[in-house]
Amino acid sequence: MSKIGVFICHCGENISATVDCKKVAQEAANIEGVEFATDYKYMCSDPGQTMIKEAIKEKGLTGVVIGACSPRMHEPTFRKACAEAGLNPYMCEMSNLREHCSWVHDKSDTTTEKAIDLVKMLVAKTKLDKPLNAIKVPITKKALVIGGGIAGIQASLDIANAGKQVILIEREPSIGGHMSQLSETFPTLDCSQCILTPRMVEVAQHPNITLYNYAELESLDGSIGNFKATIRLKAKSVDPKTCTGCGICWSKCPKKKIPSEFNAGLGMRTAIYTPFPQAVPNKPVIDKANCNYYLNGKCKVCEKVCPTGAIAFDKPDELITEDIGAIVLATGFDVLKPDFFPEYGYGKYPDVITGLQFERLASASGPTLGEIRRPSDGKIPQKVVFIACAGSRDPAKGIPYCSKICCMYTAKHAMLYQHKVHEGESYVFYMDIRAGGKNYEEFVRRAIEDDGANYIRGRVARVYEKDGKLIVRGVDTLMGAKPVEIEADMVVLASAGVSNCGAEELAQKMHVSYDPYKFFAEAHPKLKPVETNTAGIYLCGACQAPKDIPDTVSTASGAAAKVIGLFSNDELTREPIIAVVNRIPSHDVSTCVGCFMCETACPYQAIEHEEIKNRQGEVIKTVARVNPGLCQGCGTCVSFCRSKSIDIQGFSNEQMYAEVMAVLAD
Amino acid sequence: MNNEFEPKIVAFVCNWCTYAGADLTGTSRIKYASNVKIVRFPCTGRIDFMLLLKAFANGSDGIIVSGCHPNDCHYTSGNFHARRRWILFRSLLDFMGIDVNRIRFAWVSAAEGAKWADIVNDTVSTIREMGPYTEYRKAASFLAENEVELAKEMEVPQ
Amino acid sequence: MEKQGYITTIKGKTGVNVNRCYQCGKCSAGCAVAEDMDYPPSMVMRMLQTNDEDNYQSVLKSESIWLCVSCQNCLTRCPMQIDIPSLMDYMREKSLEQNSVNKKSKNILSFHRAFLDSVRYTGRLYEIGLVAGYKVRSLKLLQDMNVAPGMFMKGKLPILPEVVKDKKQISNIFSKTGEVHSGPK
Amino acid sequence: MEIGFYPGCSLKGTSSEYAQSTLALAKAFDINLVEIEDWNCCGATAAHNINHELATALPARILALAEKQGLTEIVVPCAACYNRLTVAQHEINKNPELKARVAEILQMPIEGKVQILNVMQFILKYISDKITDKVTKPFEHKVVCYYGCLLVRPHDILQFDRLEDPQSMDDLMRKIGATSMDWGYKTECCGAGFSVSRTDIVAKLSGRIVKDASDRGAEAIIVACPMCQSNLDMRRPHINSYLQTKIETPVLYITQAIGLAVGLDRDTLGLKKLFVAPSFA
Ligand SMILES: Cc1cc2nc3c(=O)[nH]c(=O)nc-3n(C[C@H](O)[C@H](O)[C@H](O)COP(=O)(O)OP(=O)(O)OC[C@H]3O[C@@H](n4cnc5c(N)ncnc54)[C@H](O)[C@@H]3O)c2cc1C
Ligand SMILES: Cc1cc2nc3c(=O)[nH]c(=O)nc-3n(C[C@H](O)[C@H](O)[C@H](O)COP(=O)(O)OP(=O)(O)OC[C@H]3O[C@@H](n4cnc5c(N)ncnc54)[C@H](O)[C@@H]3O)c2cc1C
Ligand code: SF4
Ligand code: SF4
Ligand code: SF4
Ligand code: SF4
Ligand code: SF4
Ligand code: SF4
Ligand code: SF4
Ligand code: SF4
Repeated sequence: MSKIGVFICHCGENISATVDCKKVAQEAANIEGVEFATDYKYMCSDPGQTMIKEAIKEKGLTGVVIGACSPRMHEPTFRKACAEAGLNPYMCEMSNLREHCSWVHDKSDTTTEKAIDLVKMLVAKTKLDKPLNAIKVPITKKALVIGGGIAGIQASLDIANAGKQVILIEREPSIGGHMSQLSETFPTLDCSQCILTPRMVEVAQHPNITLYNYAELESLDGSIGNFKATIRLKAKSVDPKTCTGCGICWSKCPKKKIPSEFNAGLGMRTAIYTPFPQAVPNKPVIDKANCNYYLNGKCKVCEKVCPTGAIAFDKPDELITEDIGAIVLATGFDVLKPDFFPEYGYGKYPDVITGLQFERLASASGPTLGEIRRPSDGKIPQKVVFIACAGSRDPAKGIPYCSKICCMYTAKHAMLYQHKVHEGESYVFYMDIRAGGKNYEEFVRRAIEDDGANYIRGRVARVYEKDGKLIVRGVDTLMGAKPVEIEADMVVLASAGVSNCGAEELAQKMHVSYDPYKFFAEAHPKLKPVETNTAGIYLCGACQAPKDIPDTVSTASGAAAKVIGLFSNDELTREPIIAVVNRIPSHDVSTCVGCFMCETACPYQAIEHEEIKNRQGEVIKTVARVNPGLCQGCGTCVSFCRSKSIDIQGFSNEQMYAEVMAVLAD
Repeated sequence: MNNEFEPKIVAFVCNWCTYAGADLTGTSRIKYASNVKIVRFPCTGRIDFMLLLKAFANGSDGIIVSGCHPNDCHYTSGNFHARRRWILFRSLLDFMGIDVNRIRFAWVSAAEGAKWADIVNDTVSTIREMGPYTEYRKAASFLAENEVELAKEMEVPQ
Repeated sequence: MEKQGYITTIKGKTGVNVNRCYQCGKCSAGCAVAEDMDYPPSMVMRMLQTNDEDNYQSVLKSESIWLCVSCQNCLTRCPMQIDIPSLMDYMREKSLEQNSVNKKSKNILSFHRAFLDSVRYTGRLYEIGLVAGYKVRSLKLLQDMNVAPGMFMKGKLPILPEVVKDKKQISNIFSKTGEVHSGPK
Repeated sequence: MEIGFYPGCSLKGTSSEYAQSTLALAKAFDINLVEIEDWNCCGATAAHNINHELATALPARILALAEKQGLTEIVVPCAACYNRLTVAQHEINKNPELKARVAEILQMPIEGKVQILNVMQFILKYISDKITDKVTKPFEHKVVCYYGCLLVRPHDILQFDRLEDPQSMDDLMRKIGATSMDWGYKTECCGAGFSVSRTDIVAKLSGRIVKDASDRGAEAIIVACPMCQSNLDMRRPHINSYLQTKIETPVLYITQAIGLAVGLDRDTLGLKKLFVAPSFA
């Protein structure tokens, strides 16, 4: 039999001005199961709390209902007080007499009656409360960072500098990501490699960071604090421990005509290669798809010339498993590839290039050593047309969003071009100039006012080639929408930023949600921008949406801060408001029929399959089990379960039913 | 005035949006009719429609179900589940002889205090016009007899 | 037509929501006849977006709607997939209906009319008849005198029209779709 | 083998050589094209410019006649007719009300199930595979392929070839030994139905096309539409006076070019009916 204590608060006059608090307490005392009821001016004050604690001890209360303000305000206060008096904190509930009653109704008998009803409802619920214990989960203080672009680099360094262990995996032979490909960066025009390389080196040398290059996540199990990550270390065909990075192998490799990914196809590389001279780690891998030995069993030149005997053709992929407490996703983005722009002739005319290719042309480390020369004949283009929003903001091409970075980098490109080719002319076709950011608008204005980039508002309909010129047919919408034709030497497409290949697959492996464009989804766009909906997995950088470097680095540090915050505790404490699958009457039996409707309902993949075995160890049936680390307590599963086998602690079927019935009972 | 019918209305709301929104109505001191009593759920996804049927079967004249706006669900998708099942639920109500106008499905965010007051007032006056729900005993026995079948009916194929 | 309604009417009749156009100009950039138009297609879109009766009337009276050759370049490339060709069709029908066909475009309309008259009477296009009909309507009596003899010589202009047997059905089609004979103007 | 054939008005008049060469080519590959009996004009640009319902009803009659005649597949060489027929059938099929209304206007049932092939689709489906064996006189000329605006549009309805930079005609030309060049005007408009009413515009639009072809050294422009052909060919005097040059690049139908390659003679293919005479045949 329950012994409930009811405490009605006046909140000064906030409640008592319209509700007859004395009467509410008196009526409450008459409710079945109520042992004690009283009212007081300020329940949350020290004397008020003392009053509750004493009553618990003196009357041996098994539950407490506070009729006061919103539980969103003071539930923690009162639960703490109860715990101090030895009552399980989850046996304490609040009835909202202030926000939901006294403040929204006029003084009258009906208002007092409503208050009484509200108390009755919570008494009914509290009677069915069960003692619960906060869930404690131990934490493995080691983070996994996936993706070694500037986002992953920054997050790794921040976490490592806080004294925590980091494993960084990068699927390419080197870390650095897109930033390593850039020439100079807006809005300050500092050299990308100059600011990035020191950080890459720091990653490689940091005692708290283990870097696995040429590696990918194979699978992931477990939950926040205790993930188990299986990582595939792709065979490099070169033993990194013996290799000194001397470079003899790639200077002798006969396969020299492989388009270099790093140079966005504008340069060539060998089959054994490092993507670029400053690569980290600076040891080569063999690209099996292009190596003569793997293709037809002949060659092995590299093996012959290698002074240290580092070539290891037959070494297979390796799988390793790591215990991980938290994960940072930093897999970045990609730019839209050919065939999306048949009207612009991309892929058909060599001098129609993407912005990323332009970066390589403008970069001192690029195929032209920083001179702007067009790919077809190496001539310096005298007229360059830049086309903004190429693919972006184009629902017809399936990309309705704005890629955010291209307005800025197009201004940068026009500027760099004008700096390098003084007598040249640059034209930018744009729809809007989106330059929101510190010093961004000023940057664009400089391109227009000081460097003389010709901005034309309008889209380009098509580009075709004639007599070695690219005829660009666009429009100037600010001049009565009359067509404009420019005979250009080179056309640069500000092609849309899109999600990285493999992003969807990775998200599914990790149970992270993603948007229709396969960018990973944050838990809340404003208030949880670096969290995912899966506890313990954070994200940063351009894997979330196209982002520039300042935004990428801020989110990376944000994600790192979340990880460090998590790792600052030894254990994780969580509210026990989670679902459970009933195992009554005896542990062996469950009414669960194994339909797994709950599994389809759960937004957090918290439902697991559990086999029930008999004494002989044979499987009798498979039932649902809730992973308490993943369950967030939404209760969606409960309303899906037909056999009412799954229920949620603190909001059980029985309790909710009792609460509703208490309203209707007269 | 005193003789006017005062309907009993139960509001099933989620903790994160509408409950907080109703708190804001209070903080802003916006007045509304006192007929509605709020039951707090973690999420609209938790709101089992059998529970709503039981509320009707036990004499509720009207019901409000309210949670986060689409895409704003604290738990990502609970409200989508609720919305999908709502379609089935309407036909079920119809089948049981309950006018669908007795139930109001709404979205009220934590910032929409005034909207909550409007919804309550609006629902109260609608139900007041419709008069008391008198066939509830019939509904109760119907529910008692067919509970399992009804539960099956509410199952949503994915 | 009342001021508030034409955007909605256009949407209902053609499926085109003029407010979807974000004025990128790609249609005008690729339109074959934009430079001959008084309002290039993206301007037509903008004028309709204003929901302003004067602008609506200007479009109805424009040369643009008659110059549009339905080549579909605009629709093909429009990022918002706005069906300008259908919109142009609709505007032409409206313009005809309220008798505000652009003066400079009367010839184009005359040609369409003459063409349809030929079809109405023979079920097929009778090219000599067409040219004759057009000349009467447009008063361009000397046009194409230099081409026609060549066509005769090359056997490209049959002297007598080919005629559909079921002429009744053809004239039914015309009367039921409301395409009444307009006579030479 | 027998397939339905809708010539349309142009092929009976100004473009009789297109009909001639299509029929001859089909025959060379043992295909008999059967004309739809008592067909009418599709209404072309005129109808669709000023009366939407008429623009649907006229093509619908043609389709209904084909059905009545038991034809499941019809070849429509004129790109404009092809476009009108395909669009009309599409609209009828997606809108049952319209279908009923059209049946009422025609006083004839209409199913909307006839397969409509343009000349390219016809060649690709029935001839293309056998061409290489049949080529006796490779068409060794530098050409540009002009698709015009109607052959591939509206793409979501026609679903034929690539929307921008189509390739099917180029591929066919290469098959018969031609050098098909990239150029700038594959799908730009020639002025279409303005041939008579706005000859000035046709001269300008077609002029650009012809000039680009000639600048690139094309020996012929290959087309698959009578309207394109007559604008580029018959209007050449206007074009030349607009351009103030004398361009003599001939404009051949694809059926004529293939016909020549498989050894059909000039007359059968109606080559002498071209205004700008080809120098090579
Ligand atoms: C043309 C162009 C010019 C630009 N110019 C500027 C500029 O001037 N200023 C500026 O601020 N920003 C600029 N940017 C934006 C800048 O490139 C990005 O902000 C930045 O690169 C984002 O960093 P990231 O680490 O999030 O992603 P990325 O640089 O894309 O790095 C992601 C990394 O993750 C790795 N990876 C991907 N998937 C996996 C996987 N499954 N497993 C393991 N590893 C994986 C990738 O190999 C890569 O190394 C420009 C962008 C472009 C396209
Ligand atoms: C009209 C308007 C509409 C907006 N709408 C949106 C929107 O819809 N969505 C959106 O995402 N963003 C919106 N924003 C932006 C949003 O308001 C800001 O992003 C956000 O408020 C920034 O938060 P903050 O904490 O940095 O600064 P603030 O909100 O300015 O907070 C700074 C705090 O510091 C205190 N303070 C200042 N100086 C001192 C001092 N010396 N010592 C102690 N305390 C100090 C101030 O009193 C203040 O409380 C809007 C902004 C405006 C103006
Ligand atoms: S408990 Fe709540 S209602 Fe009571 S005095 Fe404190 S704030 Fe006011
Ligand atoms: S030659 Fe040998 S040591 Fe030198 S870089 Fe190549 S693999 Fe390494
Ligand atoms: S074996 Fe392969 S990687 Fe080595 S030198 Fe030969 S081609 Fe290059
Ligand atoms: S950032 Fe600029 S160029 Fe890029 S999609 Fe947005 S508006 Fe277009
Ligand atoms: S829905 Fe219920 S019965 Fe079905 S698996 Fe889940 S807990 Fe078991
Ligand atoms: S309560 Fe929510 S999160 Fe927990 S298992 Fe059920 S559906 Fe999943
Ligand atoms: S292309 Fe489309 S969106 Fe752009 S201006 Fe034209 S109609 Fe508008
Ligand atoms: S369909 Fe009309 S408006 Fe569109 S591009 Fe062609 S001529 Fe211009």
